[in-house]
Amino acid sequence: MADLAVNLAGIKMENPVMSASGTFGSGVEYDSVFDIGMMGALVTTGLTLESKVGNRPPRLCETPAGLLNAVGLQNPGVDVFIKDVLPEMLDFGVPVIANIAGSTKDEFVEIAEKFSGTGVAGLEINISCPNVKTGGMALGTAPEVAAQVVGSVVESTDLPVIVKLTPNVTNIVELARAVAAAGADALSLINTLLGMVIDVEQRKPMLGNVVGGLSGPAIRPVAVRAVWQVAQAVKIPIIGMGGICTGRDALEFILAGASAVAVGSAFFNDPLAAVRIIKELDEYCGEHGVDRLQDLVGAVWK
Amino acid sequence: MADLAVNLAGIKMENPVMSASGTFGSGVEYDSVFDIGMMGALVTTGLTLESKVGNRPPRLCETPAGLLNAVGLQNPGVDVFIKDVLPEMLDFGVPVIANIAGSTKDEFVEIAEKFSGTGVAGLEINISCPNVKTGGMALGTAPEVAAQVVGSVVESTDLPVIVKLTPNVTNIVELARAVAAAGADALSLINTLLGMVIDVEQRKPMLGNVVGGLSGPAIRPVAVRAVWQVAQAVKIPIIGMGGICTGRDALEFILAGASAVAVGSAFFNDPLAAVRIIKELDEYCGEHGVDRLQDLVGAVWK
Amino acid sequence: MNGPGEFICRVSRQVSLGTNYYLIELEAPVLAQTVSPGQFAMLCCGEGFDPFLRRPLSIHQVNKHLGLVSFLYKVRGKGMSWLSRRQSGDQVSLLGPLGRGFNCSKPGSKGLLVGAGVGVAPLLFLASELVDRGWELFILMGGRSESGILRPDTFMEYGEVKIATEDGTSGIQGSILELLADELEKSSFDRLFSCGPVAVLKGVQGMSKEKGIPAELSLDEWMACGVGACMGCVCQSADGSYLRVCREGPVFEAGEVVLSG
Amino acid sequence: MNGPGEFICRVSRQVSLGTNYYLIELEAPVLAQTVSPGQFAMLCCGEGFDPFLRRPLSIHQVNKHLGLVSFLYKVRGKGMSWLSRRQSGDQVSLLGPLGRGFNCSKPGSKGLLVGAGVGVAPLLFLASELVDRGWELFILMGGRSESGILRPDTFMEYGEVKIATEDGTSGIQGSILELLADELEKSSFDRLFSCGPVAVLKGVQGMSKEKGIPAELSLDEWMACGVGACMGCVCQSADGSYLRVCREGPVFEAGEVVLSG
Ligand SMILES: Cc1cc2nc3c(=O)[nH]c(=O)nc-3n(C[C@H](O)[C@H](O)[C@H](O)COP(=O)(O)OP(=O)(O)OC[C@H]3O[C@@H](n4cnc5c(N)ncnc54)[C@H](O)[C@@H]3O)c2cc1C
Ligand SMILES: Cc1cc2nc3c(=O)[nH]c(=O)nc-3n(C[C@H](O)[C@H](O)[C@H](O)COP(=O)(O)OP(=O)(O)OC[C@H]3O[C@@H](n4cnc5c(N)ncnc54)[C@H](O)[C@@H]3O)c2cc1C
Ligand SMILES: Cc1cc2nc3c(=O)[nH]c(=O)nc-3n(C[C@H](O)[C@H](O)[C@H](O)COP(=O)(O)O)c2cc1C
Ligand SMILES: Cc1cc2nc3c(=O)[nH]c(=O)nc-3n(C[C@H](O)[C@H](O)[C@H](O)COP(=O)(O)O)c2cc1C
Ligand code: FES
Ligand code: FES
Repeated sequence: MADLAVNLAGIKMENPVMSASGTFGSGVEYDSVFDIGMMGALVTTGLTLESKVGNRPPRLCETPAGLLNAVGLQNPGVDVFIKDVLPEMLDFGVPVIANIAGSTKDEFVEIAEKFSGTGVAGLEINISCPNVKTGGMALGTAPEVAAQVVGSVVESTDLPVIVKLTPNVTNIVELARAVAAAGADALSLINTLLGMVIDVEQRKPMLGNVVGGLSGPAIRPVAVRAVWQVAQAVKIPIIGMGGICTGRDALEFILAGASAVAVGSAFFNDPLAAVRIIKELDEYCGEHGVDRLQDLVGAVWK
Repeated sequence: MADLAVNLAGIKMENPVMSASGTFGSGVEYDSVFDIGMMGALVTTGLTLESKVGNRPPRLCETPAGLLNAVGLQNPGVDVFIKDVLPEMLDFGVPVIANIAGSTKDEFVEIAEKFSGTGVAGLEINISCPNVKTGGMALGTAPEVAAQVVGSVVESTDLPVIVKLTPNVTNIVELARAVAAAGADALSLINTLLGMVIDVEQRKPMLGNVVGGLSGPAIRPVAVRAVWQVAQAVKIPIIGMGGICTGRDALEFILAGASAVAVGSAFFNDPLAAVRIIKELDEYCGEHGVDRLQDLVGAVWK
Repeated sequence: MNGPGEFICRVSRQVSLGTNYYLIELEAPVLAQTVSPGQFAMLCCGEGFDPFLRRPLSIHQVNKHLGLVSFLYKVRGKGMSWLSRRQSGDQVSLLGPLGRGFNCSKPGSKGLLVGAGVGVAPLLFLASELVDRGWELFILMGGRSESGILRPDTFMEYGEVKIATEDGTSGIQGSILELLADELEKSSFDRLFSCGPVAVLKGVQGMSKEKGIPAELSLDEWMACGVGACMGCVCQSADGSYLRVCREGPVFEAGEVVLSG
Repeated sequence: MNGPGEFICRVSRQVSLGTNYYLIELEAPVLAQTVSPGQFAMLCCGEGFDPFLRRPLSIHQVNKHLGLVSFLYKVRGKGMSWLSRRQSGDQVSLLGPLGRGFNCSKPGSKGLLVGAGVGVAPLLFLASELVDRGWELFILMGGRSESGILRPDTFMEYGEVKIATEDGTSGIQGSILELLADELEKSSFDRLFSCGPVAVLKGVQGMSKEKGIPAELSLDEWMACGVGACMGCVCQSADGSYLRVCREGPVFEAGEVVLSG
């Protein structure tokens, strides 16, 4: 067994494989399928101040090697979440990171404050959701705006603050630098690409929300590039994600500069994806004489 | 037979199916495979003022439902092209559009001027190539810079000027508006997405050029979204491209607002893709009682 | 809770039921023991990542004794096409059992099953379970033409079968909803059970309300996770919120949901 | 010019040659008539868009009379794996013939073929053509172990075969390059023909220069179009420019190219 452990901005994980926000429910849904306690960390679905019904269906559409979704942050709201859902997530015994989605800076702060002392290991600030009208990507494309949101959250919490960035920008490095300067403890790269599918029979968009976020293996090269660019520009650790389906995919992100990785859409292709990826990472280390997986972080450019 | 013809900014095509720049050589390469004269129009590979050797290999890497390339505009230079290659392209009897790639505004103008009276039907200004150090995308992400290049070319030529945009921007609509205002006669959407693949055995990038452009079905939802956004914002016609492999794919772009479409990577999956797409467009029209395909342009939002 | 599991199953049989319809039987002993009518499984239907998502299919028939589970399906696109090319001995991965099925323990003794097209798939397993529980069943089957009426002889083993086809090639010419209206005029039922295109489900929902007969409807939505984790597969509930078809469904009481489309 | 065409071919035979190696024979009468040794075809190796690109395979054997063309291949990833599951009667699309093959009309009468691993694939067709033209051939085959020495008996029909394996399970223990050095010491040849990993090609290139014996090398690069349209598959030429492996190659005179990797 190689040492797969990682300490990500103070969040201690036994291995670098996390769940990607919005794709893994509270973990309970997969409880009977595999041992959730094997995961490096769990990330909650996007949480808003008030409960949110989400977008109207259809919310999903398959694309070549990918998936377009426009869930629109359906969730019970942060209070209900903390009361009803968080306890069962914490029961898995692995760090839980809350993905929070305010529609204004002040909402972000309010949600962040609610998480003090709840047992979550960190906050992931979602300023990159393409599927909501307010907040989301709107707060995450202009570096100054993003930095303001991040700065306020950092001030209002003792928890490590991870900032999740959108790839739908001209210059992701500039954005990453701005939020790092504002005090972010880590970055999550990438959220989905803005996309659209049209139903040529009905001559209307496939999704109820018209546009949605593209995820899955289709976007992996874009995600690896983003991690590679950003890792060379900032000093804070990066969680890489976007189409990771195998240990080799995870390694691409690690070699590009990610300290941890998240598995999202891959669960839909193979519910055992995360367990398999952890095993494949260990096998790779074994075959290549790697003692500590963290030694490989950024090896492509270091 | 439905009427598939389109007059794109003065370029008269019998059907809307063109070749995408850089993927179809001069057409001669496919001459024995199918009747090139069936195509709506041919677009040349990216042409520079001087000859260009291109990037070092490997230049290609397959990705899930896609392809990453970093050819880097290998071409014989515009003079040799006009003398040796253009004549055989014109022989196919369909409009030929020259894709031009200057590294500065002045170079764009110089290349554009060389094409006067050569028989090409139009110019496609490539300010979106991700694989070159100067010019390319660097000139195509800031609206003001792009508008300057386009404005200068428009002044220096009588040919219709098509501007090819990159999707690697925060706001493609703003970019499209700027080049439309600068006098562009049409737009091509989209060029490739910036991506990267890492060889986990060698622990180095797969491509000689490190990063490359992602094309193919994987990016289609991003391309359809871009066309849908831009078509609603500008009045000039759009050539849609990005992962088109079937008649239905082409229809997605047309319904989103494209007047014509280009086939690129699909040739690598099926050399007969363009012929088949034209047939499938005709079949769709037949089955759905569509007399003129152009009536469907933008039908999703009109 | 006895949750779903991931299983790699050997194909024991693949039977073509005329153009585009197939029956695939898998060795899945655990699933056979735990599944109930109306539940489904997510089947992996390809090798690379295109198609990327698994396909939801209702459990069609179960042989607990032999540990066999079968699915009845229509080839629409590449996923089902891939599945139809599996042969006995090949392996197929699936996640199941999933979702909330039909409620076979509700009181009643006279049931009417309404299945349109490949929507009859979950109704066979349901019929066998209900008959075991002493219900008397009447079965309406509808389709475009005779070739779309799937396994009528097998259904006849569980109750009286009536058929409607749009072109009249089998049974009466017309819609299954006409057949349903007729039937509801003629006799009374304790419960309706239906699966099929949304137009048919809407018809059933309407008549259920009109006649005051409870009905259970099996819904169809695009799915990604199948377990309730992604919030992708929702339908609208009567109170305006959204319910996950894969978790709160796929079978709903007719009054619970607002059907659209 | 007699250019390539797109053909849908029936599989007439698929033969497993031990772990990971296969021989597939296709009905391709037009291709059989027009192809020459060293040329290749781009085979469609999947259904959806993953894998997306076609796979280049060298023509291994041709039966003009029966209109059959066969390919010898190693399963590396998903493309070849898919191909290996095709059975007789299935269909495979291919584009061919492609590229510039070996130059069989160059003067000479004594040739040495150097094939490492699955690199022997194009050499069988070449051998049959050269022997038809009156050449006397000597054939060196190399591989990791015996299982990687493909069809040695068939090669023996065309000339004397010598084998080198890394583990000594067949022929001498060692590299095919040692065998080559030996052979070039012992006798003289008019021309060398080689295909295999770049390390082997480099060795051949070096000795060809040293001994002043012309050599032709068949190169391997990732390909997209296969016809010279995309500029994706280049190798470096002696003058520093880039040559398309699919068009100016895949077979090059040893002096034409700079090998890297
Ligand atoms: C709970 C549940 C149970 C089901 N049980 C069965 C069953 O027992 N037998 C059976 O034949 N089918 C069943 N279906 C439908 C089945 O899942 C789809 O037909 C299948 O996914 C189509 O896959 P494909 O790859 O062949 O087609 P695709 O290529 O994916 O699609 C072909 C066409 O069908 C549409 N489509 C695909 N999937 C869905 C979907 N889930 N909802 C709406 N439209 C869709 C697409 O838009 C496209 O136009 C069930 C669906 C659900 C949700
Ligand atoms: C002109 C030409 C002729 C060829 N003839 C033969 C032949 O007769 N028999 C044969 O077995 N092989 C031949 N090859 C190589 C063959 O094309 C590849 O092995 C095949 O594409 C692998 O496909 P795959 O889907 O199985 O593997 P993939 O999943 O695509 O790849 C598996 C591994 O092989 C590497 N790889 C894949 N293709 C290439 C390539 N073209 N160059 C370098 N690395 C690659 C990948 O990086 C990966 O690590 C030839 C190649 C060329 C260019
Ligand atoms: C159905 C679905 C729901 C998602 N919901 C969220 C969310 O609530 N918050 C968030 O930050 N990202 C969300 N994402 C984005 C993922 O966390 C991840 O960034 C993206 O899907 C890329 O990873 P993948 O390709 O492995 O899925 C969602 C993705 C999917 C597919
Ligand atoms: C190998 C290759 C070379 C390309 N060269 C050029 C080029 O020279 N100029 C240009 O404007 N676009 C170039 N492109 C981009 C295509 O024209 C097209 O915009 C893109 O590939 C998306 O379409 P597709 O998915 O159908 O390939 C190239 C694409 C590929 C795959
Ligand atoms: S498919 Fe994921 S919640 Fe239903
Ligand atoms: S593969 Fe396209 S030029 Fe060779």
